[in-house]
Amino acid sequence: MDAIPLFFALGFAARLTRSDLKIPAQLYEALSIYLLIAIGLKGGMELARQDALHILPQAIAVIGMGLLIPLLAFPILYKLGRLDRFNAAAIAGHYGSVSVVTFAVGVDFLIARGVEFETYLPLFLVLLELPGIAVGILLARMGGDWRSIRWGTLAHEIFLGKSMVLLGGGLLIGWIAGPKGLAPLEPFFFDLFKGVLCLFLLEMGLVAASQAGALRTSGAFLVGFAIAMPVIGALVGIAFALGIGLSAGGALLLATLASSASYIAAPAAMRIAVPEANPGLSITAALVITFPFNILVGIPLYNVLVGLAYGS
Amino acid sequence: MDAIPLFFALGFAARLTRSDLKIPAQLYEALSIYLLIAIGLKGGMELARQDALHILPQAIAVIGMGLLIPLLAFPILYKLGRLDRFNAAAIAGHYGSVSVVTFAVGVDFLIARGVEFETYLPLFLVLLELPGIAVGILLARMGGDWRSIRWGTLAHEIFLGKSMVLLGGGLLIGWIAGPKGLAPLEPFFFDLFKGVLCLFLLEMGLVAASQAGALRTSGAFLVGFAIAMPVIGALVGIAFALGIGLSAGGALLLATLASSASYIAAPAAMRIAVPEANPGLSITAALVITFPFNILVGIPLYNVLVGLAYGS
Amino acid sequence: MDAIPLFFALGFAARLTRSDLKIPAQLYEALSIYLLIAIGLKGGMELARQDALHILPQAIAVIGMGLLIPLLAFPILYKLGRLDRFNAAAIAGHYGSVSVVTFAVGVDFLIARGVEFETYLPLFLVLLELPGIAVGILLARMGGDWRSIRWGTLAHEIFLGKSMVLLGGGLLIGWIAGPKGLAPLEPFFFDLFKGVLCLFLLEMGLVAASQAGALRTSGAFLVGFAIAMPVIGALVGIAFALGIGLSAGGALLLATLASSASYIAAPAAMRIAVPEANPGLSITAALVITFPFNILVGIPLYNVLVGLAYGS
Amino acid sequence: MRNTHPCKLVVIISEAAIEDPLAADVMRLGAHGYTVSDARGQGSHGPRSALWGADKSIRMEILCDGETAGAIVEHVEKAYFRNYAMVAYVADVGVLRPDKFQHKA
Amino acid sequence: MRNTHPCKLVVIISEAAIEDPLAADVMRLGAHGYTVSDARGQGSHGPRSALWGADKSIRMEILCDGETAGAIVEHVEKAYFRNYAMVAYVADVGVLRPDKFQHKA
Amino acid sequence: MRNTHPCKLVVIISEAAIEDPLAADVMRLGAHGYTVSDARGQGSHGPRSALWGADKSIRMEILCDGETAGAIVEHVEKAYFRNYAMVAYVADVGVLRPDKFQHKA
Ligand SMILES: Nc1ncnc2c1ncn2[C@@H]1O[C@H](COP(=O)(O)O)[C@@H](O)[C@H]1O
Ligand SMILES: Nc1ncnc2c1ncn2[C@@H]1O[C@H](COP(=O)(O)O)[C@@H](O)[C@H]1O
Ligand SMILES: Nc1ncnc2c1ncn2[C@@H]1O[C@H](COP(=O)(O)O)[C@@H](O)[C@H]1O
Ligand code: NA
Ligand code: NA
Ligand code: NA
Repeated sequence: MDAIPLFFALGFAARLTRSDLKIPAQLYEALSIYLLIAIGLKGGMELARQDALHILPQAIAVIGMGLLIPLLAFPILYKLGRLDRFNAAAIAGHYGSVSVVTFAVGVDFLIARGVEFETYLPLFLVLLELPGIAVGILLARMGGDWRSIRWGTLAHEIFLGKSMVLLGGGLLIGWIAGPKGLAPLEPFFFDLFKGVLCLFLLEMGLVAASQAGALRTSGAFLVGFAIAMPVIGALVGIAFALGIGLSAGGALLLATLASSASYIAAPAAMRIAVPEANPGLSITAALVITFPFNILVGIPLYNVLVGLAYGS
Repeated sequence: MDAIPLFFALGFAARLTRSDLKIPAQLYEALSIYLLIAIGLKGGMELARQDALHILPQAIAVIGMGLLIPLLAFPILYKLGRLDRFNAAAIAGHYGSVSVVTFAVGVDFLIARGVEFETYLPLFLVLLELPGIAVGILLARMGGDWRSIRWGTLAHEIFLGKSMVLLGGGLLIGWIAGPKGLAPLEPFFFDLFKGVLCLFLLEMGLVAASQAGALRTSGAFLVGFAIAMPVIGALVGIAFALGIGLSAGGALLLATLASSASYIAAPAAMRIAVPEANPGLSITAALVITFPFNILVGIPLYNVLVGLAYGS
Repeated sequence: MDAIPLFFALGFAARLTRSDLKIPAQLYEALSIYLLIAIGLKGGMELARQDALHILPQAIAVIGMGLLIPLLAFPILYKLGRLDRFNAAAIAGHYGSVSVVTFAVGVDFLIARGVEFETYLPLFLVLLELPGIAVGILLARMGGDWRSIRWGTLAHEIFLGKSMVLLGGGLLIGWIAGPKGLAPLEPFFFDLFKGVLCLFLLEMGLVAASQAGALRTSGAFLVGFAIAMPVIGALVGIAFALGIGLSAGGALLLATLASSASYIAAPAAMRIAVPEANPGLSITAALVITFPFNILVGIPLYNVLVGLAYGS
Repeated sequence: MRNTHPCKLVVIISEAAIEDPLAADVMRLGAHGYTVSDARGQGSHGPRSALWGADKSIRMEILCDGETAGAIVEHVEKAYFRNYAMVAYVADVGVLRPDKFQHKA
Repeated sequence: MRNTHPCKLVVIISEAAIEDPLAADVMRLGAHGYTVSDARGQGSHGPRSALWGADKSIRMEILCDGETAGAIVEHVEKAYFRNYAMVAYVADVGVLRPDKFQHKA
Repeated sequence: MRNTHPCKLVVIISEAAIEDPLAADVMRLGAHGYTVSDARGQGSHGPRSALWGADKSIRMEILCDGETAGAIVEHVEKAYFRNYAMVAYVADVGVLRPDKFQHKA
């Protein structure tokens, strides 16, 4: 069996049973810095091997997908779930953006099964980080008080948030340095990747369980949303993958991205841009339900859906 | 020459000469998290290859050994050393439990010499972590005020202390995932192991030297105890190894476990369960004397003893 | 293209654009501990293969070079730059000492080009750490108030500063353990080296940019000095390399050492020994200008100079 | 100062090992919250340099009314002073929203 | 005490996410400096254990004159109290160099 | 408050580089202990963001009697204020065991 969900489960169980296990805060940050750079480098290195003209239209379509998903999520939350505008918009923004670790687990899923995929997909990860957050913020401010927004702070928070800088910067470095320039970095950034990912999932399990108490107050609707929305997202992702002509492996990764919800970049941005929203709600949905759902159930499920769609 | 004792010596010397060298606290925690998981994974992976029925009686005997050792140590401390009940019991508990790093050095000792051993021995490490601590606490509370014990807090502190969770959790994951599931984790958790161990020993040297001042006040008896007790423990370990039919390599590791004293799990548990005990005494004994004694002198000595016992 | 300057540039750009990217302080320390030990081990291991008698005269000449460079720098700063004695002496001390990371980049430069060099050069790195700082302190105190110096604290700060302990200790361990003893540490200390170096350069970029504001107040003279002095140092280094008979590769490394300015050991020592000096000035010069200059322009330039001097 | 109301600030510095039980006690005694930072230092139990687990200290501060402050100080004195490295002090401060810090019914 | 002059100490404990805007506000309102430490804790918004990014708290302290203290307290009350986990208090202390902490012109 | 006795609290915020000499001075001047936390901040010497070694600050607090507080404040003023980034303040607090904090003979 694959070790990744086991590490998540260990962390989750440790916290639920109130073990004193803690991942030091700076280790958590070190692991996430490592993962973001490593994914960026890998994607950039593969990008260096591609024909940019071929990818451009795909990239534009993927950005469109990032704008679309929060627009699907918002009415569900606002009309159906009767959340106030701020919370509905903030949660929609989380689902519009993406989870880097979920993506990494998806990649690992394919590698373990020997399935091929477009190796430049980390580029789409980078492209999907921002549009969803931006739409979420606009939805929150519609018909409201635009002047109170600190646009400068906000733009910084989004465009120059650490996950964008590391992912985008890694991509750029990987692209410029190319496979030859990165060769001496392989033992560090590539060989250790999965081990580091396991440690990070241990921590994610701890964090998810520490937020699990919020489930009681967040209501059944939110739980349902956090399970249904990733499936909707995955279907959208598969449709786009078919539309832009990705392989089946690529389709699974795009579905994984579309289904995943951000719990690093989005919470930080929303805390500044939509402070009226209760961060507990979006974190419960994105991290306590959607994240483990995707890791444990979602990715295999989307793989089946991709199989149906691609007739394989 | 092997690098492990050299790193310990460097840390010890740096601190004695009052160098400003410090291992950041969170790096120390990161290293110990890594070592605990790595040892657990390794053991679990090997366990997956074994016949559980074969190991069960051995495991029961090993737990018995864990209960026995503090019962040997307590009268020495209480009657001979005239320590008060609390301190005698707390120190006995430290020696009943085990030191993960000493075990790792023992494993390394065998690997460097190409000696075979039962690869599931990390299971015994996990099994030996708790019984000694539990006996130590019971000894402290005998004839005393049982009601003041926070049993809940205490049970948590012991069973769900971070070293149990990581070691036991790693064992479980290694066992479930098996050699195939762990293969992608090898570069991180196995190849880097000895390097990380060296860094950890550098830190242990710093910590041991920082506590060395306590030697002056702790008295000659405690120093003698901290040298004699590991040898007694090792003899017990060899006897049990013969009894349960371990190989000579396995016997050295069981002797190492029996001789070692805990300085991570036990101090944390005792601080909650037996707050009347002076933590300076047990730490001086376990970390300042027994730990370096085992690393530098003990393990080679026990190897000779095993040779005698096994007639090789 | 090589990834090292790209990581520095990424960090620099992230900070200039006020990204919230931060390298946690303890990760920074962990990386520097790793780099210092790794370089020391490597050098010590190579030293174990050498004939000490052959190296001794070279080593003495190198120490002489370390004493000479601050004596060249001081009059430039004091007379030409009209800095006060304290600041001139403190800055001279920074340039007399060396930058470990610049050295590592120089080594990497040679390896990437397949150029041979004397593998024991890390010994010279260790030898050059202190003399320059000592001369800087003496220059500051000349004709001044010697009694106010806490000699004890100061000697500790210098001889037992953490970079000396880790570098020197690593060298000693590598020398005693030898290639065979270090073999199991290779995956950790050697294979990961360049990846860790990249992360460290990311952080150096952040730090350099965070100090860049000081450029406005430090004046044009200091900027000019921080570009001219490394070139002067490199020329001195090449001359010494010729004198002691190093290979062209060794000459580049000695030039790199001579040109580099310390920004870890020297600032810490100067803050205690010459508190009257403004630390902003030396850090701006050493870290904001000289360090990137050496990495981006200097090392290739010195390589050309070495080519001219060695007629290759 | 305008807007601020008198309130007590209790600060407890002790071993990191007892952070959780201490926090539980403080909340049980009527506080509405507390804040903890990592610390190191020296005292009658010798230096505590936070080099490793058993050597770490914490600094906990609690804003509360006088009654709760008294209860906390009395309790820690009884429950912890004898066996743990610890100091505690109380100061008078002004807070913005006094109701936030009044004894829980 | 000889040498010391009366001064206000403002302490703000809040979410790490707003460290930068908070610091900018404090300086804009006339403070000459501030000091920040990492913190964790519990309050009316539940526990904030600093386990990960969104869960971190900070403790900021500002030495300033009464006027600035009033302005800071009033501003944070208006700008942050509603939407962020936060407490603030003010204390009277004595400082060595009072001019260092007087309102910026 | 019942049980507590008046005591001085001295707080010194300065460069991490001088933690050890500062602690030694404080103990020499009669304090029985001190507590240190890591800090960052801004002041007349510009921002100190604790990004790296030379940029780190510490916050040291010392409980002591008035005499010792005066001696500490006077000493740091003379020994460090000119050349180091530093602020210091003194507050009145109440402690449980006053003898623990009285000047060492
Ligand atoms: N006089 C003091 N001023 C400030 N902190 C102190 C003082 N005495 C002790 N401490 C702190 O409280 C901890 C425990 O004190 P003690 O029980 O006296 O060893 C020490 O490690 C210090 O962090
Ligand atoms: N009574 C209190 N005493 C000390 N710190 C508090 C108190 N209440 C809240 N805090 C701190 O302020 C943060 C935010 O408080 P709150 O807005 O009440 O959730 C908490 O996470 C604590 O760190
Ligand atoms: N007004 C202030 N309030 C709180 N902390 C301050 C203040 N001024 C300075 N500090 C702290 O003291 C350090 C040194 O101050 P300075 O010597 O003014 O640069 C700063 O880095 C801050 O951490
Ligand atoms: Na998504
Ligand atoms: Na034992
Ligand atoms: Na130099």
